[in-house]
Amino acid sequence: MAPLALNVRADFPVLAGDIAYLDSGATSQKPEAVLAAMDSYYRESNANVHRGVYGLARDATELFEGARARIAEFAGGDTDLTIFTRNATEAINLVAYAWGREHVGAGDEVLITEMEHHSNIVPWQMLCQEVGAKLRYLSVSEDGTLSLDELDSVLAEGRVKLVALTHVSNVLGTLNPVAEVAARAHAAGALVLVDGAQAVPQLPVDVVETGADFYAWTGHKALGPTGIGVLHGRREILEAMRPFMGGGDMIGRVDFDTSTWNELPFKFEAGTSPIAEAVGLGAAIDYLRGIGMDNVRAHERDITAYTLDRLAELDWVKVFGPLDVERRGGAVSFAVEGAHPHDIAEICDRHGVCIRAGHHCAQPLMRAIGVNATARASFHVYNSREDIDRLVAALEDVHAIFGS
Amino acid sequence: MAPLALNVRADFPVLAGDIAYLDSGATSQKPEAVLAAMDSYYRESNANVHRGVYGLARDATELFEGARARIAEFAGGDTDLTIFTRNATEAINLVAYAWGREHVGAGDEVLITEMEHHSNIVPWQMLCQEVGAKLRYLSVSEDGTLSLDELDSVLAEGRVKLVALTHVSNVLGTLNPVAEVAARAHAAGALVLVDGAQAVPQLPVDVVETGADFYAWTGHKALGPTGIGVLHGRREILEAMRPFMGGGDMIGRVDFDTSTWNELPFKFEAGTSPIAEAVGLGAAIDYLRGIGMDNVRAHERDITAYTLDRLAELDWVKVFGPLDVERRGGAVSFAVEGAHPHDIAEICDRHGVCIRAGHHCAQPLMRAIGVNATARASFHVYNSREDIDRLVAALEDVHAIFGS
Amino acid sequence: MDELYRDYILDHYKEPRNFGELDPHDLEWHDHNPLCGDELGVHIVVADGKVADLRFHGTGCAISQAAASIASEELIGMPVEEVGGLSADWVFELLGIDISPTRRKCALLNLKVMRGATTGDASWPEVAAS
Amino acid sequence: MDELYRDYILDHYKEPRNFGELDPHDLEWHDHNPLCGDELGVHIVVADGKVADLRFHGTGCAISQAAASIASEELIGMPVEEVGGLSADWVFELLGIDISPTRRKCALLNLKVMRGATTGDASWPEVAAS
Ligand SMILES: Cc1ncc(COP(=O)(O)O)c(C=O)c1O
Ligand SMILES: Cc1ncc(COP(=O)(O)O)c(C=O)c1O
Repeated sequence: MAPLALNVRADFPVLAGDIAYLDSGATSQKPEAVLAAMDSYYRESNANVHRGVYGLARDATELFEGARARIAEFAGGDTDLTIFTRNATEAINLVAYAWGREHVGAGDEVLITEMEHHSNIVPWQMLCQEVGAKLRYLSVSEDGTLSLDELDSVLAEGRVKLVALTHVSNVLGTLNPVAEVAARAHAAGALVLVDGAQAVPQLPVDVVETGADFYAWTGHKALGPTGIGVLHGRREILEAMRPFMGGGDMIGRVDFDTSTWNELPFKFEAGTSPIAEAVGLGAAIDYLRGIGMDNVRAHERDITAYTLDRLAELDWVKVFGPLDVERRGGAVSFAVEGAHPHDIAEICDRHGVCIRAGHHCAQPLMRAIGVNATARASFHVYNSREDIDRLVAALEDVHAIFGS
Repeated sequence: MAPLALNVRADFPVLAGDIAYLDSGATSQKPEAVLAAMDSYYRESNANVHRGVYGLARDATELFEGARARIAEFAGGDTDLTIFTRNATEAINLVAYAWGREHVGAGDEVLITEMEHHSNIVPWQMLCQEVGAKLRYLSVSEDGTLSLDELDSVLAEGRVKLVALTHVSNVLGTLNPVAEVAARAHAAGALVLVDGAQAVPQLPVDVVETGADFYAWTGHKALGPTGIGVLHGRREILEAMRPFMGGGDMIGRVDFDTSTWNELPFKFEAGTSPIAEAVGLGAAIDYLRGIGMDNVRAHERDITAYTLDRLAELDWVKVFGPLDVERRGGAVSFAVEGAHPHDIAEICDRHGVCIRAGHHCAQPLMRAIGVNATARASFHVYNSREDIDRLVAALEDVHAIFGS
Repeated sequence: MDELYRDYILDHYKEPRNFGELDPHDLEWHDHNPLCGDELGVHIVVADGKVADLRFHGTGCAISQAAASIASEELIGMPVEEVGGLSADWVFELLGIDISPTRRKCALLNLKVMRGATTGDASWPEVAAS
Repeated sequence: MDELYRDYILDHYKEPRNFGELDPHDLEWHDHNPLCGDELGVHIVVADGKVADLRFHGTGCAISQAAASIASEELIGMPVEEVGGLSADWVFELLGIDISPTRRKCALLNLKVMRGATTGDASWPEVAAS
């Protein structure tokens, strides 16, 4: 198959340096358009939003709320159900505090999976410890997938209040059948939170189609800036929920002893919002839409397939996760015989190849697959097959040093 | 007295437009140096921090942690006790959740003041309601100040666990004697949280000298970007505290059922940090140090004194808050006879004068001073006496329209 | 002349019609604008299914007070069941001035309160996308 | 030759000295590197106030394993009370290679574990500002 090149590398200033950036799973690079949008926000329209009567404040509010509307549409959500947080982690903690503390009690269960990121584990551990609930894990099979049968049998016990799972694994690349999981969870009376931190950047995602009651993602992995995350929720649930943090902007009226809450989404946005960050993320999703999310996904699939093919040639490399590119996203974890992942990454760095080594914030998964750490290459629109060739050349060097 | 001009207006791109920006209490404008620092971070060093082995990730980590060290020093705090949050509001909520839920119980009291911002009211309302504690308010006198005698008498009842107060009022400008308050609170066995959102941008602040156990502030009012706030804490207290949010980066080790926490400050920083924002805030405090915080304060005092003088000439204008510039910061709230604050702000806007109208997220204070809203002019280094002259001209117009 | 603060707006602001309280009354509602804290309440006397009389009370800016005053003259005599169907545009047209997005809630608070009193619906009148 | 992966580093990594367990032992400690999840434990036998014998165990990268191996040769025979006073620089000098900030914890994990076992101090060895 001919390589599917998007030819957008020149849009990313950082890549003018001679590097193969293969760490988009940790954070993506940003196109010029995103930097320009934030810069001109600060140069031309900076003001605090919502309340100001003067021109700058009106411009800032329009840019900020305009970005929210486009971001909501991009992900298939309603504007007023699209909440800005600091990052995906805060979006998940918001649910654990504001929904979880009220609806999960002693004897209840929260069901997650062995392939979750710490951000979708620790908030539930803290919740379960506090309220006396039980945290359970769906296991990950040899080929890096979940079993719907196991899901059914846990749900059948009737104690699960929430299923929280990742849409795409940041370690194995696994693309989970979230709509199928949500249907089964709902049938068993449980709600569903989907961690879309790795999915929204690389797949066409429609949060309503996923069936999720809560869907969390993060700006900096989706070509946007740091400092912003997104939580989409279902209307009835968000309306019934108490707020998470208290402060400016999230209130309706403040009396000495009690307060009433603002309408959605503001009820969940306490204090000054990440305004420039929303503008930047708005430009990022405009950029992605310009390419077309189907093309983004096709390119990701192409690079992933090429990576799997090239690594398969090296019999001293072992790949983790599904081998079928239809069932996985653009992150490939692997091991090199005799070499620790840290050393692999260090030697790759000398070749200008940026990969990640470690537990990838997924220690339970590391234990499940029997390693302490993996090396991981992960991709985005700016990557090409040449980057993978450079990775393979670096790995040959790793093998030369550590093989035998 | 000759005007004390800093002549830095040209450093602020947004001010190239013909406006008198008098709304720095809501958010400050940003100097070129801050925009350049963030822009070049994204163009040259963008990567996720702490764990990456490759060059970009090392650069990003050094820029991020270097900014933290300078920001800590700027505020007189230790680097590892300087926690990045989303904004001041989140910093206060962090304390309300992670310290408050453990140390404030039924029958205890949290003592705040009538001049607090909603961000330093609502988190305590929510805490008190949840645990059955009582929220009490110190009253604000006619001249906009607090009474230490009243403080003593409330403390003497022996039920106060925490005193939370603003360093500088965002409405009245009042500069509170926080060190004196902290000494008395400590003597009575209570901890102290100081909301420094309005203080750090305009005064030399040493968080240790304030005596505060927790000191919160926010980047966007201190010439920095949106999306970042700061919490300084006392070592023993932070170490003993449980974490607030769970997720990546804040953990030591994650097992299936339990986790251990990372060292300070990371224990309180869940998920990807506001990296570019920290770099931007680092540049902002470098810029402020370049001017010198004593000069910033002197300039603020000069503009405030000039404003108070000019407004005193208008007998249809009433000023709220202390009249002694040594006891106040650079925010002046006022009323114009016959005109609602919203209409004042609207007419000012036609004169290119940006002021704020409303309750300034301080509804209890509005009730205490017997109004629904005020108009407020607030200042920063880029303001000059000419901006105040423009404000006065605009107010003359307000008076012409509304003065019956 | 100022495009927003036209004479009739200022006239209604400075001397609002139908302001005050009505006791006894058949319907009442009270609400506020979260952006600025302004408050508005209404008392309504109903006769023959119509708004026989009403009084607004509370404090607010020129736009919100003038809007309530001008609207009050139209509302008296209107069948109660028609009130819930009044749109944001109805208010904007009555005012006859261009309302910027930041000031819309000022102009609409009176309609929100009237709708609340007559239908119990506490939501803000929707503004047609412009 | 690679500046970091010199022959003696690779040699110690591939054939680490004093690795394994020691039973019975007098002192033990176990810790991990939060950045990568690597684990290291130590068993120590004490005689006459000295480290008479020790064994490290666990998994880690070339830097952390080589550091533990190289250090073990110095540690055996050392008075127990001197161990707590060893500095980060002691390890860096033993290694004789330039350790970037990201890899420092790899190099220092063995000293952290040794200090833990002999003094109970669980903190990371401080690195002198560079
Ligand atoms: C006194 C005071 N405290 C807290 C805040 C909240 O700051 P932020 O909105 O950045 O959280 C503000 C500003 O709005 C303020 O003026
Ligand atoms: C699957 C997954 N979930 C959650 C996160 C957390 O995202 P953030 O650090 O932006 O909160 C990440 C990224 O680190 C991730 O890969």
